[in-house]
Amino acid sequence: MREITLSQAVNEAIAEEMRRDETVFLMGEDVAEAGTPFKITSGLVEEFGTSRVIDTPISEPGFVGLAVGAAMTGTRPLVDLMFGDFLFLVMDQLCNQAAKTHYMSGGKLKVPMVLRTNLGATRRSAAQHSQSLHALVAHIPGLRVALPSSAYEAKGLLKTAIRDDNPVVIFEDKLMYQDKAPVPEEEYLLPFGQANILREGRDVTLIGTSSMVQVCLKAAGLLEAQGISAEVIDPRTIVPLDEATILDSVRKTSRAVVVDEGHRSYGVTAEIAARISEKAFYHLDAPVLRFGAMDVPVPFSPALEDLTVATPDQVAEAAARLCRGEMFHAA
Amino acid sequence: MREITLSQAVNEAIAEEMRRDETVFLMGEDVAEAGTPFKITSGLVEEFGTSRVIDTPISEPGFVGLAVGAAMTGTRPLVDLMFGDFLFLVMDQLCNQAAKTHYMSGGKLKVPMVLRTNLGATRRSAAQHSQSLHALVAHIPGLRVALPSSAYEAKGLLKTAIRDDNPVVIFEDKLMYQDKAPVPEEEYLLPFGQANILREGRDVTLIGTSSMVQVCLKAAGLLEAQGISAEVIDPRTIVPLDEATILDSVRKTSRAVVVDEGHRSYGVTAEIAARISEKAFYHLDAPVLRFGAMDVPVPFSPALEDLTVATPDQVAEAAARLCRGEMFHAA
Amino acid sequence: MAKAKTNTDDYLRMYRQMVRIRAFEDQANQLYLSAKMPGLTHMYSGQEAVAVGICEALTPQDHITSTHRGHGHCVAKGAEFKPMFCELLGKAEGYCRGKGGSMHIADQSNGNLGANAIVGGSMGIATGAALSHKMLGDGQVTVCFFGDGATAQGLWYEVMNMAALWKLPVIYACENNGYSEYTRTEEIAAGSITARAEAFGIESFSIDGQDVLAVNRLAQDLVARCRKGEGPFFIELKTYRYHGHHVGDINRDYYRSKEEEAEWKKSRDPITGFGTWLQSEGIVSSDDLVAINDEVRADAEAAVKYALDSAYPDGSEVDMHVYSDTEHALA
Amino acid sequence: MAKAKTNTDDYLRMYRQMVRIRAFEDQANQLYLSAKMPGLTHMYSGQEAVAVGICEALTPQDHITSTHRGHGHCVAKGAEFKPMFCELLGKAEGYCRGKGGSMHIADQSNGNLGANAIVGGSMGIATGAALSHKMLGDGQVTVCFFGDGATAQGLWYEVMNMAALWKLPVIYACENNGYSEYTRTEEIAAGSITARAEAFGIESFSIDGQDVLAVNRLAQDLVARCRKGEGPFFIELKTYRYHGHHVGDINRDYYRSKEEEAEWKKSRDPITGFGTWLQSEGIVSSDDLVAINDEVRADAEAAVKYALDSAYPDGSEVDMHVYSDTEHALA
Ligand SMILES: Cc1ncc(C[n+]2csc(CCOP(=O)(O)OP(=O)(O)O)c2C)c(N)n1
Ligand SMILES: Cc1ncc(C[n+]2csc(CCOP(=O)(O)OP(=O)(O)O)c2C)c(N)n1
Ligand SMILES: [Mg+2]
Ligand SMILES: [Mg+2]
Repeated sequence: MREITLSQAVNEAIAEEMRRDETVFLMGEDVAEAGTPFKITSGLVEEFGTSRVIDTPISEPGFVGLAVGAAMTGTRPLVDLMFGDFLFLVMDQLCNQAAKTHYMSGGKLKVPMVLRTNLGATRRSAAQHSQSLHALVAHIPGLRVALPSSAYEAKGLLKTAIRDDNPVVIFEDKLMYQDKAPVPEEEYLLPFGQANILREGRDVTLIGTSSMVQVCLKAAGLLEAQGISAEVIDPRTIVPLDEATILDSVRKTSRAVVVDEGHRSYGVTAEIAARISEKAFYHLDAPVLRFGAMDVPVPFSPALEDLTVATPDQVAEAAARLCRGEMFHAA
Repeated sequence: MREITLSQAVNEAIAEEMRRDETVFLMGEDVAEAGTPFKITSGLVEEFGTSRVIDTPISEPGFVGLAVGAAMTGTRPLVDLMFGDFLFLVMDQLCNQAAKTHYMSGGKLKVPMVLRTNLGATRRSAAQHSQSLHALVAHIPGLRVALPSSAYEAKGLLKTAIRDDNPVVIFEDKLMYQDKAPVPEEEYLLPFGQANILREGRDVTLIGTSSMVQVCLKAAGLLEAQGISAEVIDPRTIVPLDEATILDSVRKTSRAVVVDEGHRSYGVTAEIAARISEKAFYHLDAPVLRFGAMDVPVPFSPALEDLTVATPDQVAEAAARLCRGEMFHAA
Repeated sequence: MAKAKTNTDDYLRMYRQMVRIRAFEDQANQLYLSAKMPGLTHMYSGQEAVAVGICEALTPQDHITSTHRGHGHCVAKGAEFKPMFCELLGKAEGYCRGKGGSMHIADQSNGNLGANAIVGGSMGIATGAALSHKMLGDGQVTVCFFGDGATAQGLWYEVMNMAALWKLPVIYACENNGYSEYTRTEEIAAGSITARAEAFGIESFSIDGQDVLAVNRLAQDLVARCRKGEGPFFIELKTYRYHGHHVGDINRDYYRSKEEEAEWKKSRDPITGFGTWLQSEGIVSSDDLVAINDEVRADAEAAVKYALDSAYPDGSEVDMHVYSDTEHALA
Repeated sequence: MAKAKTNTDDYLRMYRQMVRIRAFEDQANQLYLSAKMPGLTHMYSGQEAVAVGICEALTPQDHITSTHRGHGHCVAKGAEFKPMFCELLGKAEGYCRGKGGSMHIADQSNGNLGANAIVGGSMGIATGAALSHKMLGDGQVTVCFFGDGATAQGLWYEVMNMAALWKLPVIYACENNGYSEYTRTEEIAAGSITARAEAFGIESFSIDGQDVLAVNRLAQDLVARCRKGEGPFFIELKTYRYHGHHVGDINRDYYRSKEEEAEWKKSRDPITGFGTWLQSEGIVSSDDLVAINDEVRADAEAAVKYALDSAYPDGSEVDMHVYSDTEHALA
């Protein structure tokens, strides 16, 4: 199969959906001629014109607000939010307005909009351009949250997001924009709420999201060398969360490590670990371990930044200790 | 001891701190003559004047931004955010600016500001005036997060918050503003990061925050009637979180239920439950259970709204099942 | 230029619509005072000429967005009493099945995209609706209602900029009733409100909001110009609210005098004023007006009775309408 | 009125400061091109007269807030090369111990409250600093630097309103360099930028930002007036950035022509222009200017060398400075 970059995959997804449905339009800062600073949307304005590929002023709350209103009235906006860190600017429009409109109207109004943004540190972009803030939106009912972990996933999940009748926030890993993966020429969609088992295993389940899926796969490789068989699961969407697939796996392996790039505390790993600990309680041979970004603002200095994100070594070591039955936190 | 309402306790805390330190000032919408819609700050403008009790326009991002800059330059702003739901409007100033300034400046700049706001549903205020959003700020390193559960707690924690050199967000339960509790005449402070054991018990630990502390206490009463001895813990601050007190308790009781009024998924209960499940793993006789607000926008209709928040009965019943050794989620 | 409404039918419909709003509010206030209404509500009485003058210039397909003080807009845009009162009481037959209540009442069937409990929160939505209509080329116009206090929200400036750049068919209608909550407009608004809109190149008007004919004439004109692509526009409408900020705001001497209130009611009431004019022009008799009033009041009373007797939504609805394609989100 | 700087020492210091900025940026660009600098950075070259003309009107105690394009402000406010380059390289001796980097460089010792990676993000901070100074009565003035693109952020309008209402000693200095990222200002800014400030009753100016004497003269005047309580003020400074939006923005033909760039450099360079004037007035000789240039360039080179050789922060610093009273947040 041909291989394309994540960035190309996203571009294709947008183009295909805009061709299919002329109510879909794209808006954001420098999405037209410039194709975004990440060069993701290049070529779209040439095909679809400036009325459907709209450069906005630097008004994040404003254009997300416009998207909510447009979505309520017959079009399907796809909004480009240049950095995930700017989510903080648009939370009111996203969480007080978009997320609640369908419910507050008793089901009469719909908000079929997509907010595309990104996550991921280690790009030396410091504390305001490196955050992974998906846990925040996952906490708000009414939003769906997708976390693609490869070019293939990015295309399939984005196409599903655009067709979804609810507000969807999709986070791409900005470190992965140039990473290639096999992506079919034919059209495909990836369902929401269906986790992907990337690797089957017997001894421990590694649950990784977005950027951390590769970390888990590498950790699984390291574990294999030690004779430990790790299953790797990518939830794909954290809202809805495919609890069943995760629980089935943990009931089989009896051990789990959850890895996500959001801050560790009050983040995504807590929810997944808490659900496993509760619902697979009688199957667990060891505590569920969690890796998130360190609970510090992301530092600029490479010497510090690299310490803040989980590595395959750390994940493998923790998983190996679980499997060796080493007592964690025993009083 | 005299009894005063939570609202009076907050008023006293502010007045005392403003008397003690003339760099402390109060700002927010209708905090002066009107004393806020909840009549919490009444009388302060008469004592401290309009230069220290400042009515702002309806510009939440703006005046929180002003507070950040003021805090960086020698004054200590106490900001009144009328409803916790408006946090979504100020997230950028709070989370990208206030929370990160000390770190990003390598420790050179400080942001000693307090954001006072509230949480809590069942006031028939619908989806944009009823949210409990403390999990969101707890996820962001650099912020401290306090959740007073009574008039006594509100006064002591707010005074500590005002003296703290870091940005602190303090959430009062708006349903509790008229509730009275014994509050000493003498000055006192309550430390951050030190949980409060409200009731000792042997069989199960109920961890409740803010509005849910009363729910846990009532549940403990119901359990006592069934011969079950419940320990009730109020963490007081969720950042920093007094993990040690919680773990000690659960290691003793072997069972835990965590109750919080934020949405259940990706919220506070997940973090506390995940830490207990991990670190008291070998002491647990049963899965850690969680109660949060239902994962739906808060509905207006009383018939629906009352279903969204945990009740003493529900908590007691779950705890009782844990103690009876009933299998939860057994495959 | 569009033709202003000049025939008897049009006049009488405008008169009746203003009376309907007043009657609705009087009933709503009574419901509150007799503790039959959950929560709080904000009365539109005194501002009727604004909603009616503007909405009478719109088709049912044209959109409006409304505010926390939104009953007037809802009635003026064509809503019926029964589902409105049902909504205020949280009943299943409400426009939003009781999920929205007073602060979120919406009426999709008549183009009302909903009240909003975030001050200024609908400015993005209205502008986005205008963007949709421009894209769809359907010639529809959107009116964004908001108060003087809402001009302090930065969102307005962001969306005005985009509306002006993209020539969107939107009319920003600022109801300047002299107060935001308990504060006079002068204390929270520097400079000139019309100049703020003009600075974005938006043609702006400031008119008497108590004169329904003047409001309607201007609205007809601007709506027609919007349909021709000459939008956006801004109108400041000088008006007054008769009641407190909300139904519970009874003692308001500290922020405005009884004399001021009495003077507006006596000399500038929009209904009395228009009624007097209709009689002086020989269009109707005083008996005709009394008959309209009686009929409308009887309607309102009957609707209240109907709403009081009607059923709350079933508890199973609590997790419906969280996602548009999922019947029960938590099932 | 304050006296504009007129003596030879003042002139030479201004000239030298402009040269220092240019030399700093040339080195930073080289560091990027030779892959010695982590991340990206935004060059200030071309805009030197703005930072220098304004900062020379301030005392070290007066505050400024800066932007993503912030090296110029930092140098002009008095910072030294070594800790600046150390910061850009993420070294321990950087102004922020390497934690901030280019986009967050701050220099508390000279009153620079920091660069900001959120466009417009420091507008609240600057206004809040002015509020602090007004409260403390210390006569200090705050200057808020931002770009033309930042005028699209709603925050600006919120804080201008408060600054105007409360007569705060703050000067908003908008460096209009014609572009925000890859988009011309006209495409994203409707109406008039000065009119937007004037609408809030703020006295506004639009001047040539390439003429350091003109900038300094106006700044001296406005700073003095601010100290007397006559603020706030707004200045639009027409200027140009010589490099791409950031150091990696090399091919920019699609949004601006090489001719345009060449024309600004040839005819409107702030350093050449001022140098020519200094010579024509007989204040310095061309040799004097060459000597200044050489000396500054040697300084810059030495500082780069120093920074390249200096140490990264120790890994243990990663969780320092999260909270101001806690040495290691995660210990
Ligand atoms: C973002 C936000 N801030 C504050 C409030 C509380 N609040 C509700 S109405 C109101 C005053 C609004 O004044 P104005 O816009 O003039 O409308 P009016 O009430 O006069 O109709 C305030 C402050 C809110 N609902 N939302
Ligand atoms: C809130 C926010 N939105 C977008 C960006 C990305 N961004 C960085 S600089 C910039 C352009 C800023 O333009 P301007 O204010 O004119 O400053 P200039 O770069 O011209 O100095 C943009 C869009 C950002 N950093 N922050
Ligand atoms: Mg008003
Ligand atoms: Mg610019």
